[in-house]
Amino acid sequence: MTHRTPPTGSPAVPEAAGHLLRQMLRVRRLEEQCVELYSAARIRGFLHVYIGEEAVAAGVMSALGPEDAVVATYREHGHALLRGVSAGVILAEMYGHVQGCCRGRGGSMHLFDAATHFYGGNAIVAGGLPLAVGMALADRMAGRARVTACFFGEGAAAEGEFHESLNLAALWRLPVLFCCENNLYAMGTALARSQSQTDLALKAAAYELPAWSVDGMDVLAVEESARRAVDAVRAGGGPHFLELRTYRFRAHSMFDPERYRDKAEVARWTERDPILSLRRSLEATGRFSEDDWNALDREVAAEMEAAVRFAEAGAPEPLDDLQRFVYSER
Amino acid sequence: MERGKLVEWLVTPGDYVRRGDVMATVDTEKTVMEVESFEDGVIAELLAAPGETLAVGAPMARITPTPATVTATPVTAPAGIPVAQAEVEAEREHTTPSPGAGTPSATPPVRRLARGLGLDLTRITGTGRGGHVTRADVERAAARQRHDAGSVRPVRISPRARRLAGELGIDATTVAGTGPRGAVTGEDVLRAAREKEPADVDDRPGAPRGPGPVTAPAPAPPDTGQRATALRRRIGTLMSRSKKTIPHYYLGTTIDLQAAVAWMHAVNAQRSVSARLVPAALLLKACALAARQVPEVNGFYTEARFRPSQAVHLGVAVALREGGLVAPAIHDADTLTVDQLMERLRDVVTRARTGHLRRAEIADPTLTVTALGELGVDTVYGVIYPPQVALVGFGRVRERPWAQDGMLAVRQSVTATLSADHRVSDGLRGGCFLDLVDEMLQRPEDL
Amino acid sequence: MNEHEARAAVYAATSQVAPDVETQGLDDRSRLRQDLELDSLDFLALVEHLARHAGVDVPEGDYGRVGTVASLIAYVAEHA
Amino acid sequence: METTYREAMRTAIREALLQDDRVFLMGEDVGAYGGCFAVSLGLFEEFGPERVRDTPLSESAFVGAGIGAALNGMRPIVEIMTVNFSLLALDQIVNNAATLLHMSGGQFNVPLVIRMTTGAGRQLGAQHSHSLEGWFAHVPGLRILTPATVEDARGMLWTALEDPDPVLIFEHGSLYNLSGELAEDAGPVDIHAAAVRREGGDVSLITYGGTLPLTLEAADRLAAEGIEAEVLDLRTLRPLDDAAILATVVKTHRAVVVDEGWRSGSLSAEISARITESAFYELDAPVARVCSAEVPIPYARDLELAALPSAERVVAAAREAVGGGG
Repeated sequence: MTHRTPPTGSPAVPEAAGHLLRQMLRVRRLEEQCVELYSAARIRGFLHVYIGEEAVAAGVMSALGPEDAVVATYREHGHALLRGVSAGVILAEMYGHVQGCCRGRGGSMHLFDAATHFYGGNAIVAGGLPLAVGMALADRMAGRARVTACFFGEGAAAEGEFHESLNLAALWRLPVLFCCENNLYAMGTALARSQSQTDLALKAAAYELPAWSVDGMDVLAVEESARRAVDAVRAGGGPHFLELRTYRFRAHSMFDPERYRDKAEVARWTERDPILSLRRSLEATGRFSEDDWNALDREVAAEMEAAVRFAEAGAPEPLDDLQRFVYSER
Repeated sequence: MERGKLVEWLVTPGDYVRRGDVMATVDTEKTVMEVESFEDGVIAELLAAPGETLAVGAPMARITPTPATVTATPVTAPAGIPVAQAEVEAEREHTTPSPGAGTPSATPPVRRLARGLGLDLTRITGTGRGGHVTRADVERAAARQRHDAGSVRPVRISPRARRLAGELGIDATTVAGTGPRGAVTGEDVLRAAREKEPADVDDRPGAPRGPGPVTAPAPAPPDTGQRATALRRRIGTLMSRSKKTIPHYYLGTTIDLQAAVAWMHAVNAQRSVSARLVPAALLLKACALAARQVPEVNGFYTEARFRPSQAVHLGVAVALREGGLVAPAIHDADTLTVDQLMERLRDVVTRARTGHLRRAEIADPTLTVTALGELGVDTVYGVIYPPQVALVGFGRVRERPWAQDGMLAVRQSVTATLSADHRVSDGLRGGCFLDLVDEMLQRPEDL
Repeated sequence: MNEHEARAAVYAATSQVAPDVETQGLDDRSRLRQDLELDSLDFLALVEHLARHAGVDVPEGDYGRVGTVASLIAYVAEHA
Repeated sequence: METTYREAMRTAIREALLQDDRVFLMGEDVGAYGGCFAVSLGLFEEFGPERVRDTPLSESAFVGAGIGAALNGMRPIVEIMTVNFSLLALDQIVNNAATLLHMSGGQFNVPLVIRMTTGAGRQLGAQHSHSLEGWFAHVPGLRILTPATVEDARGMLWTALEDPDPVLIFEHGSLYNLSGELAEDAGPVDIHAAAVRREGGDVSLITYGGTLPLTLEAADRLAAEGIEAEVLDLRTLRPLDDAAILATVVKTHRAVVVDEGWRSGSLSAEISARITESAFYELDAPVARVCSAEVPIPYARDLELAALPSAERVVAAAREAVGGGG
């Protein structure tokens, strides 16, 4: 069942590739904005950015349909944005404003959005997996052809909930797409320093589910493998597992001094920047110019500027509402 | 006043305070008072939290002296007679003489232990170096006290019983307890109250008539009512003590106020409303001056002897609109001009009614004057505020028929009375005082 | 000042000096000292308030004319 | 009609499965085995493996799956074999079920019911006997129920399923065989109010769940001595029915809290604190507590009994509170 290499698909269609480039750039610019706003103390708490890993969210999200559900981690700004939550609403949430997607109650690590079936924003490593299994169970019992995509890092593979959830999903053949974002470090602990079996697809395959390793820096490869997996899951093929090999260019969080990895290692991975790579290969086709890039960049920058203005204009929820949403309002 | 509730801290640790700075407010049942610092220094530690009820003299905060000052002293809860309580930082103990000559040295934990056991450190003989009181000394003293107390058992009173006793005017310590380990319960208090005043107490339908279930008491009265009740209780206790311990004698005389009132009218006619005088200002000034000449009415009777006061701090009885009265001091009244005195009178009365008196104003009066007569009566026979030794009463200032030089005239006059402590003075000296008051009121311009 | 304004001014002054007195439904015949229990200092404050806010100076010689709520209102109406 | 607590609970589950397609039961050995405590006996045969779903031994996954299914439109009843095992799912209960509504700014509620057995008394040793419901009652976002009578066993489940938020039902193991009279038409009951199980004016005995029967027994013995105890069954540990607690204390002026949890940092501590906060000036005696000894519950019969609250201990505490104690 285990494919040791990603399935090779048809060559990239330029329009689709242009879309993916744009999506990755939106995530990149949003998070650069976040870092800047964090430094300016407009955003507080923990802030984990996804810079370097954009190909994973962009590729998987474009393979999902609008009714599918997404369960993500605390490094989920990009996932939320690409699922359709606006940048302004995301930033407003980080500002702690009532205009945020969770009225400022969640913050950076807990973005949720019912309209786009975006189920967070889960900050307990592996804690989202059982949730995704349950979502899929409900879909199966109700006869809905929906897929639940569940993102988690490679660190989750050391948690019991990872194993319990893969087992349960495979046992009951539930429509879950497990997306393991393997960026090689669980905070500061390298994969090899924390797990006896570092081949995560192999580990997942032990639960008798299709598990593929994919180059997570190549958005076209991610999109292609995700599309195949989603189709298979939707068709009743049971849960699938993608190990998406990627790298985080920035520190784990704004508090991380990065003592655990070499600058040289970071530099090596930065050369494989998924945005730069796709831009270069598109330019090589001759159908994408520097002007096209500049226009795209300006457009995305304008979107983010508007988002910041939206967030800035918001306000925190009145303190009198503190006790709301502990129990449902009936 | 025996205890007060800390309402608010106005300082935080690290604040620099000067002597006289207001540091906290304390609710004493009577009024909300401001607590001042008596030291210059830095607030090292707050020892009490808002809402806490503190015994008089209990340390509230620790003030560390700045290099410029010499001693460190705690701010204590306001007291009628301030209790010297030092809580000096340990490292200073050995180098700095303790404040107050009679206070022996001891480390803070030992002081705390002594306080917790209710022992007076000044009565403990220190066996440590340089007369230092040690933990063992305190423990020995405590054992001795227990032995001396013999079989006397502390009275246990339940919270409900304490509340009911207060509401019903019962001394709960005299009620036999039937609760856990002999504690006085609410039922015990209700029973005692029924026995005392069968017709008066708890006549509500469904009220307990004997052993058996007890209905819930009526809802608590609103806040002002509670304060008034507490104040009434407090006044009751104080006045009972006064009547029980002070042998009062009473003198009275009617004073011609024609000259004083005429002078006041003349002065007032020149002034805006806000600068006008009232007769009470003149009466107070006359009393203050007279008290200087008759020291037997001005001071405190404590520990079986009279301690006359050099200064004349006149307590002014102020009726509170919700009931009850307080008598805050106008300090050094004898040294103030009439105008100054008038200003202080208005200020202190306003603050008394809004509940913002300062600690010293409650604690310091050396002689109290009441002008209750303003509201109608001709003569006031007052009860002395212990530990003071006299109280001056003025009735209504009004026109009365007055015989003088064989002629009958109508003149402004007032009846002045003196209630005084026979342990300190007798009628002759009391009469002297009233005569002096009279005499001074005849020359108002000299007041 | 008409009677209505004078009444308002007297009520305002009374509420200031004796916040516990309900001016609504206050009997005009109430005596300031005996019924409302205003002592001389209260009375002075009342007069002061009227001077400041209603511009009516009640000289000491007229104190005897304003012993009740009604007479005070009339006095203020007349002198303002 | 005479029934047992176990049968009443089973009837409630069966009724829920019949009435609402979204309801399903999930847990370890709830199906083919018939439930560890035989609560779901026969339901697997009647409703099939989809709706009476045996799970692997993976508490975190199946509790989390219950949360996910609830988020996605179902009304799951998740059974955890004992409260000790629920600790393996504590992450899902505390970090997800209790927080999602709030974290999402009101977007995602979790209409989930989790049932579990709690309590000691059956010589099951330290890993199957603890009473940890007080821990869960600490957590905002959860509702904690402790049915102690056959009526509540019959009636609380449906009301809990109708609640839009997570509800945890704690069934004391010693109650399953409790039998009692149940009206033929017994149905759903409220899950917010405490209930006075016995009226009295001398002392309030405040308890819940497994200690209700021994507390009622204590009240009977006290009555024989002339002490009329009022017994308050809390029924819901979160949110607590403060009004009912206050009312009984205002009536009797004395309270004894009976709680099988350990005393330190416990629900009994919470109740005692609330009484002193809101009814201090009504008290004629210190609030007393009868709790489990501070030991892991031992196996040996005598030791176990010595560790647990008993009617004797409740009687003694009540006597002390009214002043008749030795």
